[in-house]
Amino acid sequence: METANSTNYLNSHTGSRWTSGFMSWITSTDHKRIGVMYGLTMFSFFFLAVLIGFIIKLQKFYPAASGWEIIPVEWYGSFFTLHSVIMIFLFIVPGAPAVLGNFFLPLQIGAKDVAFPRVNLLSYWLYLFGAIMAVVGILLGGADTGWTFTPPYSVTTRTISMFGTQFDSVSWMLTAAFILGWGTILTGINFIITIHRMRTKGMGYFKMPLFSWSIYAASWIQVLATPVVGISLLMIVLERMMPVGFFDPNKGGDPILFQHLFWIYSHPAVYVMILPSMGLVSEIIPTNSQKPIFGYKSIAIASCSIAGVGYLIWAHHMFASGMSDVASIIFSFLTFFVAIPTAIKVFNWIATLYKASIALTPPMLFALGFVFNFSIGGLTGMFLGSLSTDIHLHDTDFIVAHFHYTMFGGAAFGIIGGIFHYFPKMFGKMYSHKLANATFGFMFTGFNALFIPMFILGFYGMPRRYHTYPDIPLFTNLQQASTIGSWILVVGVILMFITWIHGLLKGKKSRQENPWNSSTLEWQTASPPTLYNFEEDPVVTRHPYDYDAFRAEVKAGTSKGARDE
Amino acid sequence: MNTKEQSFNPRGPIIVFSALIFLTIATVLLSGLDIGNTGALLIAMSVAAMKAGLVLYFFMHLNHEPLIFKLFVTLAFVTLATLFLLTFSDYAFRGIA
Amino acid sequence: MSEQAVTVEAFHHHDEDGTRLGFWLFLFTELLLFGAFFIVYGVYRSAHLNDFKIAAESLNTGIGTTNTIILLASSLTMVLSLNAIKAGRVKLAKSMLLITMALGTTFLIIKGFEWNAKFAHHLFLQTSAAIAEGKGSPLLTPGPEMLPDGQVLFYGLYFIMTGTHALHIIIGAVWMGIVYFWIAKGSINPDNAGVLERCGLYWHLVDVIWIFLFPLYYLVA
Amino acid sequence: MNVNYNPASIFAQDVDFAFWFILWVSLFFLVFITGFIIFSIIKYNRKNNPVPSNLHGNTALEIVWTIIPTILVMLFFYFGLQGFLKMRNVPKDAMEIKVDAGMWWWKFTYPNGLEQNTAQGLTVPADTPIYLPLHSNDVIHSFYVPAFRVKMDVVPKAAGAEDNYTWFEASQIGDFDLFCAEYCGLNHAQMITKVHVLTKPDYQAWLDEQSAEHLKKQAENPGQALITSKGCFACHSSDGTKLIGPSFKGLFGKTEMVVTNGEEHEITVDEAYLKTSIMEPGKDIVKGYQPLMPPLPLTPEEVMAIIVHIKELSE
Ligand code: HEA
Ligand code: HEA
Ligand code: HEC
Ligand code: CUA
Ligand SMILES: [Cu+2]
Repeated sequence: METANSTNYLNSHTGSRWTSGFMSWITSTDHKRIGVMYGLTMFSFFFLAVLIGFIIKLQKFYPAASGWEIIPVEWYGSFFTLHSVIMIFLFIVPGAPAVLGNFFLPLQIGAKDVAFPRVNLLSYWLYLFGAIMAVVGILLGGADTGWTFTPPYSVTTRTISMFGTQFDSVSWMLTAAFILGWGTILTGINFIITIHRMRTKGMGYFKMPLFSWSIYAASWIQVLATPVVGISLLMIVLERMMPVGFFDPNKGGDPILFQHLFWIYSHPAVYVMILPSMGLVSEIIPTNSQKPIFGYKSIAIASCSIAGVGYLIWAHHMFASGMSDVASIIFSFLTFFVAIPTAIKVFNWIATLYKASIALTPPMLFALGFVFNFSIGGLTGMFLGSLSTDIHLHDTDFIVAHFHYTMFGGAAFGIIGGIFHYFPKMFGKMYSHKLANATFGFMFTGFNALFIPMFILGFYGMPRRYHTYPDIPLFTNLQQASTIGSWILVVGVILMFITWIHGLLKGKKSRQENPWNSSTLEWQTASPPTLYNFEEDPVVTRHPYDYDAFRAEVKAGTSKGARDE
Repeated sequence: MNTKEQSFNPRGPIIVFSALIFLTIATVLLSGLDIGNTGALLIAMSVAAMKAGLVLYFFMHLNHEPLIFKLFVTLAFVTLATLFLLTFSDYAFRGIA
Repeated sequence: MSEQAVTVEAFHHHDEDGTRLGFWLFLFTELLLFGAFFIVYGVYRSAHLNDFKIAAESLNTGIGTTNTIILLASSLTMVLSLNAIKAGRVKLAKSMLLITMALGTTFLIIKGFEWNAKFAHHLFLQTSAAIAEGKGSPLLTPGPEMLPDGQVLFYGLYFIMTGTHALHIIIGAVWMGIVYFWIAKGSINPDNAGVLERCGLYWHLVDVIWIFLFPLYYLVA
Repeated sequence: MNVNYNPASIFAQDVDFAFWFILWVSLFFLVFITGFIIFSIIKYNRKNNPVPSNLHGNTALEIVWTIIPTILVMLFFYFGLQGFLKMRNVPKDAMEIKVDAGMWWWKFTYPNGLEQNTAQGLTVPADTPIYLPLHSNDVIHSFYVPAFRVKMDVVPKAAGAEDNYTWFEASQIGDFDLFCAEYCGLNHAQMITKVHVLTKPDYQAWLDEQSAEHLKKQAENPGQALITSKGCFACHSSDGTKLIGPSFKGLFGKTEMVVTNGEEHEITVDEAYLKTSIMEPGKDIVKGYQPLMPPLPLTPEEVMAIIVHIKELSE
């Protein structure tokens, strides 16, 4: 183990000219280093976005009639735009694939790296460049289009800057999103090829762990959907700089067409956000149950069908936009077909718990929290897919609550759980379980307290993207309940960062390869993994979640299990 | 990549090229016919699809590629076709001008 | 530390088929990128059928056909170049590549003349700032002389779509120049022609896109 | 009090039925899922159950939980569709009130030409189907009356394209909030007004009175009537208060700094200046204000009338 230790990815170089320090990281083509870099970068932006979310909630503590104003009216649009652009384009869409996918996909399938390591590094640079460009752009010019960039508003808005600068911040932000898009596309291509070409010996498609399957499905969406939105965003930039009339009614254009093009990407994109987290949950649950995942094959196939059906339902965001009634009916009908594979997954997860041997470790808490939150998020999606109820709920706080439940309670809880799960493998250290459990407690309570009231608000008609609201006691009470929830949540977020930083600096060193006693391949390398992952190419002979066989291997000494320290 | 055994033989590509030129001229001539909008569009687009097929299959060597390449290409085109179809489920039933 | 040197050596992974498959995936993204344009075109054509036809009259079918044939010919020479290099005939491969580049450039020059003719008829796109100063095309910006909506859209799409396509031709031609240089240097050779092959795939895809642009703009009148 | 949100139109029943149906099904599944998780955590805890089974799956069970959700979601679709079809099929005898939206005002035009603006709200008779063509003057807005369960985007359309529409039939007397539900810039959250539902006789009385008053005002002071009906008061006051734009009070004859093409210069407000300010709002920007004023569809005569009124306000 000494050799593995000295050549682990954290302290040895990977082919770049620089052998240590900062440069050896940002020029490294090692998938593990790239994963960690994505993680660090994302968190810096993410912190800003969380803060803004928190301030948005503060702003709604009292109605404007009371004289309460935390965010000046002119800034409100820029606030929720910055919040959502960071959360979506910089965090939750690239998040799980770029951080955990990069790090663990090659490990899970026994590969030495991704298929195109240099392209992988290029993706990271594109990401970094686009991210900085977007954030600086919004801050300097105060783009206020929301993350949906709906024309004609996005074409005509001459934004009011927070610092008084004159700056075409919308074009800037859209170009940034285009660049970010290329980063994700390249990552997607990389992962698809990695999965097709680089599985180790014996790793058939149906022997791949489920996280790899979910990354595979998500990657296809990234490759086939992102270009559509990329070019549509550039069309808006063109409209602003060189009016062609793509979406301009004064020239015979149709603003609703942009909404089609936008949602052609952005609906499938919500499955890019959720699928990898579903994959992580499919890893965490069997590990902490010490038992095979229930219905492995149907989960794998469900991942792909979610991605496929996800393409057919984009216009359910447009029931109230004035598109044809026929289209509304078709899209509503198709929307419901995405619920079926999702339901299959949920039932499979909970069935895995049956007759299991459950350890409530921190990752397990987050995984179960995911199942609960995501069920709420997904089930409220049913209200939105259904035509008449969507007409009422569209563009109200109900939608805001729906997508925070899916993206935050779902996708983000999955990612956080994944990080807690893989932390010891990534850094060879164990965080404090006490802190981690407290993190979960605050986050889960705070999250639900924050967003449940917003469902009710939405049902009573509170529109979204409102700087303030009419002075009605019902609204005020619910808004205040929700704001107080956000305070609890913020404690959770801060605790989360503390847990991780504390774990990195002071965590108990553990060279255990497999602290959770998990049956999948990525746990068989050293912790932290060595440069090219495996001392020799592993050969796979069994089902990834066959725990009986795994326990036998551990007994025989051919596989590494958890050891007492 | 066994290269030594291949010898340079331009015949195949030239036949394909001739077919492409033929189709190009055909589509230009056909566009002169007066057969209504949908008809003309249908013909123009099917000829274009044939030409694209030839380029993809022969020039881009899909004929020599393993099955997986063909599946991928099909997937990409099916996706594009679906996007068209579903977008027109809106525009076909809505007057926009 | 010798351990590490071994692993680095061991990872000289180069998977030609995988790389090519990855490149195909990249081509799909180009296809869908133009796909979005085609959707926009399709929608507005169906909405403004007559205007589209009238505007398309003003495009010269002869020029369009010539350009189509030029591009198809360049595709042929591209294939021949690849075949030649695989057969070990490096010189032939180089000259075929040169011809391809030359054909691509001819395409661009013809396109340039075509655009210029449009400019001469006061059909051009202009920045918002210039339009605000009254320098916009009187035919394409709101005002008394503006053409009917459908025609304005047609010309706008025409410039943007053929412009984007021309951009791809330029990228392809530059890439070919680099490939030419590498062949001359010997780093692309009969045993290692992957880059030339991918460059060819790219060029053919640009051709495929033109195959659809051509009827949509030049034949619908 | 909360009469605002109590269901108050004939759609409400369908929407609420679908809503509660989905809600109960969802709650059932949520409780089941959560219950099962908690049960397992307790029963199959590592302490209680150290040796797990090695169960891989069960095909029969998988089929069951594929089919049941399929049936349920088809029901969701069906109930949603029922309400939707009703919302999209306007009765033939519906009364038409044109809705205009702009940044950030509403205007309602009655069959007899009477116009009502944001401050006055939309007044309608109960139990009468009202058909509302929705026209936008600038960006997308959305016409939303929560109590009626009615919402439709107000989209600017190309010349010749049909405007969006919606309709409703109020079933209760009262005042209900009307929101703009699509983000349309700075004052999106202020683009709020009320729907006043009156009994049919009350409505008739109201209509007669308003129409008469409207005619009178128009004759007496066309400028003021225009400023009210075109929604200028959303941004300008006539009493000196500074809103989004400068107040009209004391405006005429005043000297002020304006920015034209990025250059500052001093002007005295006269007729010519007012005319350009109104017709080409983006040209001269008063210092200290943002270039937010939209171009408004006004005829030269109307502009003159407005200028006359602005002059009056400065005397
Ligand atoms: C991670 C992100 C994510 C995910 C996974 C989803 C999942 C779903 N979403 Fe969501 N959605 C968003 C993110 C997401 N959404 C965002 C960001 C928006 C707003 C964008 C904006 O306007 O800014 C939005 C908006 C949105 C709308 C538009 C609303 C409007 O603006 O009017 C609709 C309409 O149909 C919708 C539907 C759905 C459906 C049907 C699913 C389905 O996939 C859900 C399937 C899941 C389940 C059904 C639950 C699990 C199953 C069970 C517990 C078993 C039992 C189930 C049954 C018997 C049915 N979503
Ligand atoms: C991932 C997406 C995401 C997340 C996490 C959040 C987090 C939060 N959101 Fe956000 N929100 C959006 C996406 C997100 N939001 C989007 C897309 C919109 C729509 C904007 C628009 O209309 O265009 C929106 C809009 C929105 C509104 C509505 C604004 C309006 O319509 O007027 C509000 C109001 O309360 C709000 C509040 C909050 C709060 C209080 C938080 C946070 O404070 C909650 C606290 C956060 C945490 C506790 C973070 C958890 C930690 C992690 C996820 C770590 C993950 C790890 C790795 C990266 C490795 N958000
Ligand atoms: C969306 C808000 C808005 C609406 C609606 C609006 N204005 Fe304005 N208006 C402004 C703003 C902001 C300014 C200051 C900036 C500028 O000069 O353009 C302004 C400036 C003006 C000025 C110049 C004032 C001065 O001090 O020089 C006049 C006159 C005027 N508006 C008239 C009108 C009339 C008449 C209408 C209705 C038909 C109207 N406005 C509707 C926002 C608005
Ligand atoms: Cu008008 Cu929001
Ligand atoms: Cu969606």
